[in-house]
Order: sequence, then structure tokens, then C-alpha cells
Amino acid sequence: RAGHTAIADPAESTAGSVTLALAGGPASLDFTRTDGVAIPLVLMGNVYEGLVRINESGGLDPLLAEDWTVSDDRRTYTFTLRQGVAFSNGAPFDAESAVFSIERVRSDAWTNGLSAGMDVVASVTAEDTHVLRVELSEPSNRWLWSMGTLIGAMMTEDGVDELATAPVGTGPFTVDRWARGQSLRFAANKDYWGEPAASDSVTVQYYADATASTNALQAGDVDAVYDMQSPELATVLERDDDLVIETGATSGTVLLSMNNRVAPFDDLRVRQAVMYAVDRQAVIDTAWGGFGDDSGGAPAPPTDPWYVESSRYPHDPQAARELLREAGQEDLHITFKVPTRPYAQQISEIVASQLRDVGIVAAIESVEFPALWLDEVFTRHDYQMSVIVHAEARDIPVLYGNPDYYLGYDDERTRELLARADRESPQTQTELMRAAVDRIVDQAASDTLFVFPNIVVRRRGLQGLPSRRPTDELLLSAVTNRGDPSQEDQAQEDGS
Amino acid sequence: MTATQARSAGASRDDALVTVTGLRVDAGPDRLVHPLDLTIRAGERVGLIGESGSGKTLTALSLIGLLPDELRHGGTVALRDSSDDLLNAPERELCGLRGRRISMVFQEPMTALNPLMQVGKQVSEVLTQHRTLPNRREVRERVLGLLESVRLPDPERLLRAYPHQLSGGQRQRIMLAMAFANDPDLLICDEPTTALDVTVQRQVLDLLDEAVRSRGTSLLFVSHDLAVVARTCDRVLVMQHGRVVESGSVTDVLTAPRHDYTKQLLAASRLEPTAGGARRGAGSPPETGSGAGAGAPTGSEGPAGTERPAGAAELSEAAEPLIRVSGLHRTHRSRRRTVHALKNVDLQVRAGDRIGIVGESGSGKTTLLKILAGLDRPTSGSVSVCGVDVARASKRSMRRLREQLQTVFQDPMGSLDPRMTVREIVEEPLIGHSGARSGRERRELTARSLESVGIPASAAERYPHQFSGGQRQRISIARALVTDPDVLVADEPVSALDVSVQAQVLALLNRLVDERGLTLLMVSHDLAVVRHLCDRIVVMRHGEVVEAGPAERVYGAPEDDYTRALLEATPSLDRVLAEKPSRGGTGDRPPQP
Amino acid sequence: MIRAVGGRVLRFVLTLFATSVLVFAFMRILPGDPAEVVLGTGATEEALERTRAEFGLDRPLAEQYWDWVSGIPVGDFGVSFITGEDISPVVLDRLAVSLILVVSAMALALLVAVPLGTWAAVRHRRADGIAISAATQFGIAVPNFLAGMLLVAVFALGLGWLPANSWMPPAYDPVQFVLHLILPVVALAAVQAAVMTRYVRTAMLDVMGEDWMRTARAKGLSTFQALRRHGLRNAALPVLTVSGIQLTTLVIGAVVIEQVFVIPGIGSELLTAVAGRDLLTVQSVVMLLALITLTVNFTVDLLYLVLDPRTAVQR
Amino acid sequence: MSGTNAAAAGGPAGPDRPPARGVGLLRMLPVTGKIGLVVVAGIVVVALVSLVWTPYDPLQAVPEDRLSGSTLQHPLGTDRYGRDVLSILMAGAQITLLVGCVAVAIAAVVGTPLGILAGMRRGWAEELITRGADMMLAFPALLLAIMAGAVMGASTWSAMIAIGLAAGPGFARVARAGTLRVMSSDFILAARGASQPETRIARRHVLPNIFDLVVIQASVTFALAILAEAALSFLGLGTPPPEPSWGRMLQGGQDYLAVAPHLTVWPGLAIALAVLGFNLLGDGLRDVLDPKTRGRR
Ligand SMILES: Nc1ncnc2c1ncn2[C@@H]1O[C@H](COP(=O)(O)OP(=O)(O)OP(=O)(O)O)[C@@H](O)[C@H]1O
Ligand SMILES: Nc1ncnc2c1ncn2[C@@H]1O[C@H](COP(=O)(O)OP(=O)(O)OP(=O)(O)O)[C@@H](O)[C@H]1O
Ligand SMILES: [Mg+2]
Ligand SMILES: [Mg+2]
Repeated sequence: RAGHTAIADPAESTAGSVTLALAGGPASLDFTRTDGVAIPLVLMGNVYEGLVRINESGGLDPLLAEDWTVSDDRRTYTFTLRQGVAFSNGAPFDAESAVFSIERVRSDAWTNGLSAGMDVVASVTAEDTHVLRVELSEPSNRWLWSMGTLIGAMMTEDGVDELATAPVGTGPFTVDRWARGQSLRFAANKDYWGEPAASDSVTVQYYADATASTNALQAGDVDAVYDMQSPELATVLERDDDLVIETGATSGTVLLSMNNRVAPFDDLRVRQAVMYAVDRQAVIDTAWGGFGDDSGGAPAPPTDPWYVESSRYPHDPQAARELLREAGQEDLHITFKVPTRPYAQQISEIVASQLRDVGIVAAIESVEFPALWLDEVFTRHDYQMSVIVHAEARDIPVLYGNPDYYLGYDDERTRELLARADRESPQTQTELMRAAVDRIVDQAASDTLFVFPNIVVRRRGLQGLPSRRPTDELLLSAVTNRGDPSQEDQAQEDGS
Repeated sequence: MTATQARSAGASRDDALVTVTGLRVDAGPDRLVHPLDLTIRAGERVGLIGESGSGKTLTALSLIGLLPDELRHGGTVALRDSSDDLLNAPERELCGLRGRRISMVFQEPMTALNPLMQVGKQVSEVLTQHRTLPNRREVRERVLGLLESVRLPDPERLLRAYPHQLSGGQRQRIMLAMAFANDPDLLICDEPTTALDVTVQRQVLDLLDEAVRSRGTSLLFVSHDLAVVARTCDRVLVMQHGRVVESGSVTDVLTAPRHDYTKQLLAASRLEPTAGGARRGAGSPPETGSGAGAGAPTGSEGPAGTERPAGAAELSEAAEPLIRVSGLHRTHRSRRRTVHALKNVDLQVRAGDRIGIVGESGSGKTTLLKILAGLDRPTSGSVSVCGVDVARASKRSMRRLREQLQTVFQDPMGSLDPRMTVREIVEEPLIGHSGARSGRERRELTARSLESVGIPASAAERYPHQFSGGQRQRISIARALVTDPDVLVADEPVSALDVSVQAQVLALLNRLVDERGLTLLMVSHDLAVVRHLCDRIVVMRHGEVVEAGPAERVYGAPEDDYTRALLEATPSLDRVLAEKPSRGGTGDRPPQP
Repeated sequence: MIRAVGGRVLRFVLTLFATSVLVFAFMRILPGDPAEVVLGTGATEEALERTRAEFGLDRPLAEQYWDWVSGIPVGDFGVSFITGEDISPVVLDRLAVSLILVVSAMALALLVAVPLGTWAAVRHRRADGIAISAATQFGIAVPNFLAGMLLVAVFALGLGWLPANSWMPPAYDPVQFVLHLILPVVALAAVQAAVMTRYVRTAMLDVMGEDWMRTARAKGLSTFQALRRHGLRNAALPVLTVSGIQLTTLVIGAVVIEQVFVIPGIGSELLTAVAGRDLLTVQSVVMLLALITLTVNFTVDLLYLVLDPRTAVQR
Repeated sequence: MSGTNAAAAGGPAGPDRPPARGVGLLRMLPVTGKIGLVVVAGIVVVALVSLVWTPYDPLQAVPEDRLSGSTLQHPLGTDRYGRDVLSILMAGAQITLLVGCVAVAIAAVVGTPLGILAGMRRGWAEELITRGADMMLAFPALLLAIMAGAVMGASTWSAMIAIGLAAGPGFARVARAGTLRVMSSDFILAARGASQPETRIARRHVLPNIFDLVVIQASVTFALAILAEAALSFLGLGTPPPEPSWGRMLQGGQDYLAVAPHLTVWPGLAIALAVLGFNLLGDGLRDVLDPKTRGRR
């Protein structure tokens, strides 16, 4: 229930409890029907669990499935499920609930677009109380991996009535208190099947304003800021001996998108000129306080196995100008539709300035996010250039494998490489993906300005808060305030 | 010389209640009141007269220590047994004196009372403030007594009334009750009756007179009305431009004025016998000099006039009436109440008539004029002016009517748009005029009209604020005459002017009406003014015409009670002066050396 | 009196009705598709269709309007597109937060402004009176969010005396509630106090120029007594009117302060609801705000009837 | 003799008021009003100068120079992109003035005629207009800005239109009150008596006589518009980047309050100064022009 916050809302901070600050809270807890990473970020792994878990290096670990086998044609998966697991409402977890969960993703109950990841499933059956068999219509490496993301969340039939406010899962926490848009308090699940949570309760406090969250940290109102959105403040916070700053890579990439279908970006040379014109490191330095990894413009984040830093486009305004001259676009005016998000607005200022250096005048137009941006840019493709974070993990096939996507990138070769990467054995997958990424970079489909960093600022005493985030999941089970500040390693401060 | 006079007047200092020495008031570099000496003895009643802005109010205020902060002052004001220097006394000392030994009644009764406080409380506050009475019951008793003493009806109810529920006269009585609450030694009245109707004015003055005499209170009475001062006071000071130009006993100053200004004032306030008589010839039926040659009003002098019921004012019977009003009603309906501004008014005016309309405030005079000028519509009844049926006239005929009938308003400032030049103002009635004229012609007409009222055409590009009040009223008259109308309607055209200026404007009106043969309808609450200019009088009350007839008859032998009351209430300087010596104890004051 | 009140009620209702039509119309011309926002990237066309139907957006406008408006009198604003929850409890809750904030700020501002404004009026020609006037000029010139930022920098980050932001419900921890309230309230009140001081000063100056104040002093009251017994109540009338107007504009104006201090008030609710194209919520918030504005005006009107005996006749 | 002494004729509190305009008006302004005028004039000059010259290109990012404090090269320091704060501040004056002018113009053009209409027509027209104005108050600038931003994209224009519309009722009120006062003057009766059409009366008599009130309201509204634009830009609903705007500078400076306070201080001061200037000017004009407050000082 979104209780009566005006009068009463316990956002507790008793012993054994931790308070974290996060940016922009979700409006609902139901990710089956609502888009956005905010919900899975705090619910996956904490309240919901999947059959498998994506580990820090991007690989898969068993979770609710103790083990699984894959048939030779790589279309049939047989999972052996963990015994003695129960949902927080008391319902047992078994193959039936797994079937229910997967079927539900394929039904109308799920409106979230990500449910398309389950389309490849041909059938799902409970072989035994704890044996689950899934048949795919064609081999897919991504399917198993995506079972570690939100669409693989295991639910129980009698726990899906109030997904928006009272989610029920098998995880180490239950939702204790939910004040929409403001805070979300988790209580440790007493009957958790595995290692119990390190803290009795963890409260996530949401801050729409980045400065406000660090203010709260400095004033001692929260124990850590996760995914800090005002990296400029790091310099100030660094001076505080009581605070530790860590950064980790995420799966999010900041994409300078160019509409490949319309002029002038239907011309490869113009796109490449932009790649040369933009000094990605300067963007990182000015717009995001020097945090974030430069992938050389490649869309793959370091959390992916196929990550390689590209050196295809160094900052070279001269090369950019030449390409523009070749393309006959020496006096180029474009509109730059920037969503109303601080990072995007900040990036747009420096990018526009750099583009001006090579003779591209970018008129910035603020576009309300999400409503208008989704409508104009994403759905109707009515734009020339935009900038947005793509937070979804492993979304390269979505972005570049579909010519109808808003990027409008239509390349036969890329599509073929991506399809093979999904189909062929996991061993060749990495190589094929690398080839695909190379191709995308070469074609300058879009410029990945930087890989979005997860900046975590915490009090010295707070421990167990991971900073690296290969997928949209913030594991809270190890987070605790009980750590002894004096034993902390000073070196950890550096983060990177 | 004035100073020495005043000082010697207060020679016997022992019984001087208030002694003012060298009082002066400055606003920045401007001297508003020049050094002034004044002594008021116990029980003495001193009048202060002078034109507007001459410094009367400032002088009065300094006696109670209420001069506005922003003004600088010098000299001393001493109050017997209390303070040598009221002007510089600390606030605490002054507070102890105000309302106890010195009280003041102000000019404007509508705003002098706190609108949010019951009047009973406001009166009792004077008593509680000075802790004159031991307990609340006695305070209440005393307040009731005071309200009774100023003859307010139903004092019990009035205690809880709010100021807006009282009439102007009643409010001024409350002020008087307040002033007398602590039996002050000195009462200062600053034009206490100017805002009131004549009849009410009379009552309040009587009350004041009686109270002051019976209690032996000293009085400083500020007024611009000589008759009123003469009636109330023993001694009088005349101020002009911040100086006392003359002072002495009322009889001396007003019968044998020495200073020019005083002479002027006297001349101006003796309008009625001189001017009125001169025009018509004493007592004889008036032969108006109107060029229209309208029938002499002799007809109505006869018995027919007297027999006629008061409501139907048929003034002249000879020619076809220019204005014919019959059964006129005008009601204002608001959410709360219905006001009958005019009730069943009948009136006929012939070309060349000079009609004066008098009556108390709110009696419907202005409403009647507005309807005649087509600026308001009757609720019922028929009104025909110059052959146009005002109630049903088309826009065009209304326009023609308005060109033939022009209006002069009361307030010479308010009726001139401050943002327009005089030329634009006077020219306005010509714009869109039926005989549409070229700009040049309009300019010529304007200049001619201005000249006829004595404003040089060279002044036409100036703005109204650059003229004096009298000049502004002339401009207003020029505007009315520019279309060469047949009928001139004037709503209190001189009541906002100083007496001396009044006379000039009236003379001008008189001349113009004569020269152009205009039909004149003039409203005034001042009987003298009306008598001066008009040959027929219409008396109105509560929206009805109570009496109408030739001026001589109405003044000489009023038929209606109200008319009689009105005439009696109107202070007449000569009458007062004639009675003066017989009044108690004033004759013994030594004349000026 | 009864007719006066009755007329006002009728006008009040009619204005509300007009407002509701306007708000509804406004919402329908907003570009952007609520279904797109809820479903986000990767939504299929059928899913969008289904969601639109679920929201009732495919029905005739009149029907949608009636559905919404007929629920208002009973406090039923419908169900949020985004949360699927009933709107009224959430919105009322947010409104309560804003009102707590704004009313305390207004109270604090008046507490400061009434004596200060009176002082400035009484001494309007003296150095101290002029100093107060000057100070208010500067006070008005500072944007309230800047005041908020500076307060946080000094009292929360610098001195560490008070929490930097966020909201603490009173029932949970009254002490913390007050502590959390101090900075935002002061930030709002500081600027508001400057505004109100000027209004009070003007009202007092007006009153001081009135004839009846001179009458009061002629009775022997000192300037101070006259002001206290006669002036304050008269000056209260215009100040009351202005406070009413200020209060309503403050509710929405506080959104920036809510942003700076992360307070879950009605302003931020409105911002998120518009961003999320949660049309019903936006409509309801705006309706509530209109209701408050009109109710405050209405109340001020009624208070006038009580405070000013003239109103009964004049209006 | 006929009272050529104008002072003698009017009486102390009379409406004996010259139509102060032009130079005379400037001379009559109280000291504070003159200060306000100087500030406003200063801002106008800065904005004009910035059209042709600023020390640096206000849009040119020089990442190497970022976040420098006051130096000889950059007297007011540089921002996060290494742009010269002084130059941005100067160019920002353009937006500030533009927003003020357009918002005030919209408000005045919408509000004043409606106010005059309400004051002249009374009856249902008045009721409709005052109710409408009341209703508009339920749609404060912020709400309108959100809407306008959503419909037209958040831009300087959407902000200006929103602020202008929200300020409209203020003008309508002032104009109506002024009109009611003017309409009770005898010179209106005189004009009607001269058969002047209502439109001419509105144009020639009412408007010139309430013009002072409108000017005062405009000055005060200007100050409010500057504050509103700052608030909207702070919320990201106003002027979009990279166009220099004081409000957005404040928003950008917020994160640097501790490291680079100059990013907050200078635009904060600029806004405060501009608002102060317009308020002082407005008050000064009121002192000179508004008969109600005349003679108070
Ligand atoms: N507070 C003030 N500041 C500046 N000048 C003032 C002030 N009060 C009065 N005056 C001026 O002082 C002069 C005398 O004013 P005062 O009120 O005494 O005149 P008055 O004789 O009472 O006139 P009236 O018959 O119109 O009441 C006038 O010219 C007036 O304009
Ligand atoms: N527009 C109006 N609405 C309501 N009542 C009105 C209106 N105009 C005049 N009245 C009322 O009609 C009555 C007559 O008013 P009118 O102005 O004609 O009186 P008057 O004789 O000219 O008074 P005065 O001598 O005060 O000018 C008064 O009671 C007045 O209050
Ligand atoms: Mg006077
Ligand atoms: Mg009248």
C-alpha cells in the first residue's frame, strides 16, 4: 500500500538496518506491466529470484535451478530445481510454479516489452515436482541468459494479485513498506532457503534530485548513495574521510543516436564525421565528472564477454571536417533532440560545442522524457540526433539487429553475425559478437559516448554493496552497516 | 501687525487657556503656516475662516499635537495647568491631554470612525483610556447619557451599531459625544458640518452651540462659512495663504472688514440679495433677458400656481415646453434593496427658463439631470427633451439631443480627463458631431468657446492640472458650449469651489446664459446660489418634487414644510449678525485697539 | 447573508465545473501516449491497444469526462494509469504534505511579517523602517530555491545541525518531523516573509493615513495603542486577502522547494504524473488545486463577512 | 485673482496630479526608484553589448580550463565545460529580458483589454472575466509551463507563454480596478454626453488614465517573470541548453556549490539584482504615478 506518508511512514533506521539512496523511484512495483530498470533493480535477486543468476563477470550461476542440461540440438533445456524453497507467502516453489511463471510471461498478463525474450520458448512442462523441461523453437544463447533477468523471475499463482504493491518471491527479502516514489523498505525473509540477509532491513530512499541524495549522505540521513547521478560532487565527497567512493561498470551505454534513415545521417561519411568530431573523453570529463569508461564508441559495455575497447575513431576534428567535405556537408545544420534528463542535457551542451568545431550546428531541442521522447524519437523516429542511456544488458541485437528500431540501422551483415551468435555454440558466441560489434562501429551506427558508471558513495562502515552491475540487479543480501570502519582498506577508495 | 493684534487680544494672560506663540509649519522648503499667535480664553469661542489650503486645519491640528510627522513646526503652544509646550511634549504627556482636556471633531464624518468597531465601544474608549470612571457599568451609563445628550435616537441600540449603519449627521453626533465625554477644556472643530446637508448641519450646529455654552468649553471652530462662524463664535481669525490677515470680534470683522481678502469673502457670501435682486429688479416679476423671448413666468404667480399640487411642477404655461417629464420613475435595484431615486416626477421646462433644483443629498437631483441628458434611462414614465423621447430614442436622435443639451459637472477636476489637453477636452463633443466638421473648423470653434469663458486660446495645449479650480470649471463650461446647445444642465457647478471663486464662475454662467439665450437647469444644495441664478425653483426630497414655483414665491412664501425647514436651516450672515448683539456675553469683548 | 453565501456557493460550483472541463480538455491535447509510457520501449502494437482500452482512452471523450467528473463529488478520482491504484488517497496524501509545508511557512512568514511590517510602517520615515523595507526588497529578489540551496549548504552540510532533506511523517517521529521541516519551511518562509512584510507595511500605511486613526489619537491613544486597537484589525483585511492568494500560489510554487528538499508533495506528484502521462492523476491534482484556490477565496470571503460588518451591505 | 495659484485650488489630497511622463517622471522618481532604473538600464545595456561582444564565445567549451575560479582571463571563472561565466552571464541577460518582455507583453495584451472590458461593461461580462481570472489562478505558471512544455517542447517560448498567461489575471484585475475608478469620473459622463462611442472612450479616456497602473504592474510582473523563468529553468522546463540562461546556470551550479560556489553566486546575484531593479523601479513608479500612494513619502 502506498500508505499515508503525510502523516506516518516509518523509514526506519534502527540497528541492523541500512538506508540507501537511489535515483528516481518507480511508480509501481510491477515490472510485468511497467517498463524501466528501477523496479527490477531492487526487486530482482532480493525479492524475486530466477532459475539462474548472472554473476559479476557476466556468466551464469545456478540459483533456483541446482543444475541444468542442454540437448544436443540445443533446443531442449532440463532444469533440476532446488528443493525446500518457498515463496514469502508460504506457497512452495516447484516445477509447477516455474511453468506458471514462464507461461505467464508469454501471456497477455505481461505487457512489458522485454517479455519478447520468451517468444523463443515453444513449450514448458513440469517433468516432475522439481524437474522442468523447456523446449525452444530454435537454439538461443540469449534465452538462458535472459532467464537470469526479470523475465526469469519466479512467481507463484497465488502471489500475483498485488504485484504493483506487494510482490511475492522466493528471495532473501520481502517488501515491508512501500511509499510510492519515495522509499521502499525490505525486511529480511526469515524463512529464506539460502544464506540469510546480513541486515534485518534495508531501506531504499528515492531521490529525484541528485544533489539532494548526496546532501542526505553528508548529513548522515542515508548510508550510501547508489548510482550517484551528480558525479561532479565526487570531488567534494572525496575530501570527507568518512566516505568511500567506488565505481563499477554497468551494462548501460550512453548512446549518441543518429537516425540512420534520414539525411544527413543516412550518409555513412557524416556519421563517421560525428564519430571523429566527438571527443568522448572530454564528454566524460565535463558532463560526467570524469567517471565512465570510454569504449571507443563501441556499444558493448565491459560487463559483456565480448567487450573490446575500439580504437577505430580517435578524436580527430580534421578527419571529421574532411569527411564532411567529401559528403558535401560542410555547412550542416541539424536538430538535436535531447530528453529532459540531467545527464542528457549536460552531454548535449559539450557535444554541441564539439560538433560546432567541425562545422555542424546542432540546435538543441529539449524533449520531455519519457512521454514525448518515446513518442517522437522512439516510436515515430522523428529526429536526427538524440542522446540516451540504454540501460538494458546485452541489447545489441535489439538495437542493431532490427532496421525498424529507432536507430534505423539496416545492415545485412550485422544481422547475420548477430543471428549466428545467438544460434551457435556459446564458445563461438563471443567471437561472433565481437565481429558484430566491430561491424557496427565501422558503420558508425551510433556513437557510444561512454559506458555509464555506477558510482557508489558509502559511509566507511557500510559493506557488501556491489558496485559492478552487469545486469539490472542490485543484490542487497550482503549489505550491512556492521562493518568496522577502522578495518577498511584505504586503497578501496579509488574505485576504478 | 497681525501678530501684535493677536497678542494684545490675549493681554490678560491669567485666564488664557491656550496660548499659541509664533506657531509655524513647514513642509520642506514651503512654509504652510507663517508665525502665528493666538490666545483662547476659558469659555471663549474662536472662529477660524479662510479659503481652502490657507492652513486652517494645520493650525487646528497643532493645538492638539496631531500635526503630520512629515511636517516641521516651530513656536510654542501652551495649555494652562498642563504644558508649556504641547508641540514638543513627549507623546505620553500628549496622550494624557488629548481626549481629556482637548478634544477634536473632524470634518468628514464618514471616515472619522473606525468602520470595524461598534460605535458604543468607540465612545467608551475615550473614557476607559483616561480611566475617568471606575467600572464598566458606569462607563456604559455615561456613554448612554452622552448619546442621549447629542439627541441620538435609541441609544441602547446605537451602542452596538457600526458606523456604516449610521447617517452622516448621526456619525457627527457620535463624534461630538466622544468629544464631550471627558468634559474637555478646549474643543477643536474642523469644519464639522461641511459634509452635511443644510438641515442636518443646522441641527448639529445647534447641538454644538448648546453643549459648548452650557459647559463653558472653549472652542476653536474652523470653517469656510462666514455665517456659521458668525453664529457660533465670539471672535474670529481670517487666514489666507498661511497667514492670519485679520482678527477681532465677529461683529467687528464681519461688519467692518479691514483686509481686502475679508471684504472679498464677505461680498461673495452675500450672493443672494445683491446678485439675485440686481438681475430681476427687486420684487418685480422677472423679465428674463433670454433672447428666446420665452413667455414671462407671470402666469404662475397667480392663484393657479398656488393651487397646484406640489408634485406637478408646471412652471410656465405659455409656449410649448422644451422639456416635458411626466410620471418619471427611476429605481436602482441591487441584490439587497431597491432604491427609488425618482418617484413620479412631473416637470415642464420652456425655452429660456432658468430652473434651479434643490434638495438634500440623495434626493434624486443628479439622477434627474442624467436622465434628461440621456445618460441614464428612466424605469418608467415619459421624458421628452427638445422633441426627443429619451426613453426610446435611437442612437442618432440621442446624439442630436445631446448636442442641444450639454452638461457642466460639479467637480471641475473630475470632469476633465487629466490625460487630455484642454483643446482635446473642449473639442470632444464636436467629434462625430452631426454637422461633421473639419479639424480646422473644430479648432476654431474650440478657441472661440474657450475665449468666451475667458481662457486664452494660447492655453489650449495645456493639461487641466495646470489650471486653478475656477479656470477648470470655465473649461468645463467651454466644453458644454462648444456645440452651441440650447439647454445647459449644470450639476452643482460651483460647490467644489472656494466662495470667492464661486462668485466669478456664477457671474460667468449668468452672462453666458443671458448672451446665448440658454435654457438653464441647475442643481445645487446651496439655496443662495440657486436664488442668484434661477428664476424658478424645484425642491426635491426622497426622489419626489415637493414644491416648485417661481423663485420669489418659493423663497418668500414656501408652501411645503420641507422647503421651509430648508430655508430656515440655511445660515444667513446678515440674519446672524443682526441677532448677534442680543446673544449673551459676547458684546463685552473689547474691540481691537 | 444566506443569499450572499448561497450566491458564492453557486459561483464556486460553476467555476469548478468550468475548471474541470478546461483541465480535461488540456489533458487530451497533451501529446504523448500514456500506454507508450507505461509499456516503454519494445511494446507491441497489440499490447499498446490493450493498454489503451484498459485505460479507457478508446472511449468517446464525453464518456471519459463524465466518468471522471461524476466521481469527484464522492472523492473518487479513478485509478492511476501507472500504479493501478486509487488516485484519491495518494493525491490527498501528497496534498497533505504540501499543505503542512506551505501552511507552516505561511504561518512563520506572518509571524515575522506582521510585527516587522507594522514596525516598518510606523517608522517608515526613520532609518530602521527604511532598512526593513530595503531588506524586504532583497528578500523578494532571491529565488526561494536559491535560499533553499544556501540554507542546506550552511545548516545541513556546513554545520550539520539539521537534516539536508527528505520528509519524516509526524506520526513516526515527531521530533524528526520537525527537524526535517525546518529548512524547507524557512526557505519558503524567508521569501514569503519578505513579500508579506511589504503587504503588511502597505496595509498599515494605508490604515495609518485613515481619518479614524487620527480620531483615535485625538482620544488620547498613543500611536501604538491606536495601531493595536484600531489599526491591526483593519489592516488584517487586505493582508488576509493577500495571504489567501499567496497560500494557493505557494502550494504549487513550493514544487521547486519540494524538489530541492525531496519532499513528496503535490507539486512533485504533478510533475511525475505529467511526465508519466498519468492523465487521471494530473486532472485530479489540478482539480484539487483549483478546489483549494477557490475554497480559500471562498473562506476569505466568508471571513470578511465576519470581520467586516460593511460587507453584509456592500457586497 | 481667480486662483491662478494652482496649489490653492486643489486642496491637499485632491486629484491635482500632473500626468507625469518622460523626463519629468524620471526626476520625480524617489532615490530607490532611480537605483532601480539604473540597474534595469544596466541590464539592458549588458544584454545589448552581449549581442555584439562578449569576452569569450559563451558557447565555446574549453574542457582544459574547466571550473577555474576568478582569474585574470576569466574574471568570474569558468563553468564545468570551461566556458567563461562572465560571457554566459552577459548573454544570459538577453534571455532574461526577452522572457520578461514577452511574458509581460502577453500578460498585458491579454489582461488589460479584458480588465477594461470588465470594468466598462459590468454585468455578465465582468462576472465572466473575473471568474475566468480566478480560474486562471488555479493554473499557476508552473502548471501552464509543464503543459506548454509538453505541447510545444520545453523552450524559452513555452516558458514565456506560460508565465505570460499566468500573469494575465493580474493585469486584468489591475485594469478592472482602475477602469472602475475611471468610469466613476465625471469626464466619462461628459464623454458619454458627447456621444462618444464606447471603444473611443476605452481608448481615449480609460486606457490613458489606467496606463500608469499598467506600467507599474508591468514592472512588478517583469520581476516575477524573471523569478519564474529561473524557477522553470531550474526544473528543466525553461530555456534549453546551450542557450545561456541564469536559471539554468543556477541549476548547473547546484552540484558545484561546495567546489565552485562562483557557479551559483554569480547567476544568483544576477537574478537577485534584476528582480531588485524591476521591483524598485515598479515601487518608484507607483510612488510617482499611483494616486492612492501619493503623498505617503
Ligand atoms: N502633510 C502635508 N504635507 C505637505 N503639505 C501639506 C500637508 N498637509 C497640508 N499641507 C498643505 O498645507 C496647506 C494648508 O493645509 P490645510 O489643510 O491647513 O488647509 P485648510 O485651510 O484646512 O484647507 P481646507 O479648507 O481645504 O481644509 C495646503 O496648501 C496643503 O496642501
Ligand atoms: N447607480 C446607482 N445604483 C444604486 N443607487 C443609486 C445609483 N445612482 C444613484 N443611486 C441612488 O439614488 C438616489 C438619488 O441619487 P442622486 O445622485 O440623484 O442624488 P442627488 O440628489 O444628486 O444627491 P447629492 O446631492 O448627494 O449629489 C440616492 O439614494 C442614490 O444612493
Ligand atoms: Mg481643512
Ligand atoms: Mg448629485
